Amino acid sequence: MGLNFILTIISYILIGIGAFCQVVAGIGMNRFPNFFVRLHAATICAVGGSFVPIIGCSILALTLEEFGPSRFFLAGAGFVTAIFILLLAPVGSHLLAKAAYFSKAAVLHPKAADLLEEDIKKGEVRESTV
Amino acid sequence: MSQLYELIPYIVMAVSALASTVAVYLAIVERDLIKAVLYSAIQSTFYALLFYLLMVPDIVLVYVPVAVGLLSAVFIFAIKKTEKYEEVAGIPKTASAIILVLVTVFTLIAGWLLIQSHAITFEIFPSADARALAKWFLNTTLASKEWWIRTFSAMSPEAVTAIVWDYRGLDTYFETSVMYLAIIGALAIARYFEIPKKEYKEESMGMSIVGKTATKILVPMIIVVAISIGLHGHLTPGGGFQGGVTAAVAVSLMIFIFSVYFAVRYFKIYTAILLRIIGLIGIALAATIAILIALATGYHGFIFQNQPKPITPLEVGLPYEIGGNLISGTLLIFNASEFLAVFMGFAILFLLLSVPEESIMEVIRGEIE
Amino acid sequence: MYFIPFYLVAVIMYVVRALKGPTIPDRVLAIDCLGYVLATFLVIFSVYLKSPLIIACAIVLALWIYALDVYMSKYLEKRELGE
Amino acid sequence: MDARSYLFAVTYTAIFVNIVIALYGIFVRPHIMKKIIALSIFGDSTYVYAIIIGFRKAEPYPVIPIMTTWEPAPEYVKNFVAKAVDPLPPALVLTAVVIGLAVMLFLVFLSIQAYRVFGTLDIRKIIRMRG
Repeated sequence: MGLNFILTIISYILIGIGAFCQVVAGIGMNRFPNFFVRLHAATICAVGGSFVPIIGCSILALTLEEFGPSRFFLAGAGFVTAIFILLLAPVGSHLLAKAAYFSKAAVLHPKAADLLEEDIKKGEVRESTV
Repeated sequence: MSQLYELIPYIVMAVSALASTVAVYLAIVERDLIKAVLYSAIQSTFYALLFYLLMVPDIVLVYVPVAVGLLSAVFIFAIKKTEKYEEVAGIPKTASAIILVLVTVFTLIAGWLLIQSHAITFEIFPSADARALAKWFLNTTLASKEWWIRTFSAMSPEAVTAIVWDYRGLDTYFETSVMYLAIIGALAIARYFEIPKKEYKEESMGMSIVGKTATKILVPMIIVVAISIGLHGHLTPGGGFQGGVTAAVAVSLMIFIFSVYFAVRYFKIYTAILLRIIGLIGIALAATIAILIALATGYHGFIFQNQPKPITPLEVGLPYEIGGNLISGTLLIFNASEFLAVFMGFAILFLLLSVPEESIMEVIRGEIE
Repeated sequence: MYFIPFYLVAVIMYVVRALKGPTIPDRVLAIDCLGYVLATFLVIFSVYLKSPLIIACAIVLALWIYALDVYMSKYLEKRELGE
Repeated sequence: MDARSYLFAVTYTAIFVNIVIALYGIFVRPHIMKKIIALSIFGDSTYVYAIIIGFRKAEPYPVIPIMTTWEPAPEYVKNFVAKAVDPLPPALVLTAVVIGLAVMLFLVFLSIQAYRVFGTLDIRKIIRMRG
């Protein structure tokens, strides 16, 4: 009991949230109609499904005294991985979305409105500043 | 149920192998070469998981940067510079069927021989007993600190790095020279390429501002991670090769996100070649330093000697620790040198790959006339 | 670690999208997600298999999936790759 | 044979099929870049086999060949030797991967140069030009 018990419970909850987010993102990845909607699923996968459970695993590792001093290595590397994912996943999605939009590689099939296109036509926004 | 959960690593292994098979099949039959590269990236990711579950973190650390980070960049460069599609009409059907059968038979024989090499039992699953050589390596990699027991030890908790740079150091030396020959070959082909002298412009070159800002934060972090992987090679998974390829991806990211004109501010080609040579000299010196000391003092010494040997009356050899920190003798020097050499070698090749095609074609036209 | 099967299901779904995806950005996005879920796998397995040192692999995987994103989007922008 | 062996056999067969497909790609597909991609896949599959040779059975699961302590007690070393996988195949594959990348880069430089000279990378067209 005590601190270790609480940390274990918290870490299991975080890993559970991660599993839920991964499954939801997987379903979304397969069911969403086009690329720009699938970006949404990718965000859930990266932040909810990867960042959260890795933090959870790091916390869990801190409680496992059988690992000895190397549990701090595990926890530290886990936090670094989580921060990298939190930093890089949105940037990667942004670069990909921009390239896909302007190269017209992804078809925008069920389309309600394309405000960016209208803005570019009006001359309010240039491609290089997006 | 709990028995099923013990099987999970093996289930994941099987699933990732099957998924990689599908990806490989699609990569080979695909006409669009970019899609083939993407399929091969899927295959690489699954192989990384497979290596991980086979409990070899050193290979994962070197394989992921190579297969996902560098090789896909090389292929994309090459496809951009050459053709995008493969012409598949007119592949002879009977000949390819015969080749398929021959290949299958050949691989069956090889696979059967491989199962035999599980040596002790003739089962598909490897036995619980390790080879005698493996046991010997594992027993001696970090032995007691008295020097007469240290004789056969590398004094490194990391058995893989110990084998790479101590037990089988001469192998690695010649393998490294094969790598340098390949790099020198590529340099010889690219001998007349020059990066055009253009100024880097913030607004017209490179990708969007978000990517640039993130990469500005990221590149120093990558270099730090790479140095940490490289110099801690004798303690944790990693080593010179792993750190070098990890750092090389930073160069390719800089080329893609900013531009080659930005990258040459920090990595000039001739400086990189100089640093690569310094790394190679470092390896050669660390390999021969024991024998040089021995020659100077009149005792015995060996090439690639790490810890003192019983035949040498003095403790000729580098210390295994400095101030209580384990440095494992020569392993630290080898890792640092190899890090520098691999990093700079691949940095040069990436800078040369990113030379614009127009400037090269001008040179070629000039030579023809 | 009773959550691992859920992650495995997600892996299979991402693979389906990566192999099926009609356009190139779809595939890259699916590989992206695949990389992140595999990085999570590596962290979870390093606790599950009781090998703490093996976690160093997860950092590398998370980093280079981003590199693949960058390469493909630069290729899609249809400019000289070095500029 | 227990369930573990069956699952391992699946892995083994899948990698085997990969090798067959990759060799087929190297021999039959006409485009040089496709041949290089197939070559890299073939190399990776052989690395997996080399690593599988070093794998072993241990309860509950083998450990990595890296000690987590700097001053191992004799019982720790005994346990470590009984559980760790063979460190020799990783040491050999490690250098092979990096050399493979260097050789791959060399081949790519060669094929780009061939494209500059011949204007195509289809091996059948190049052969016709030479003959």
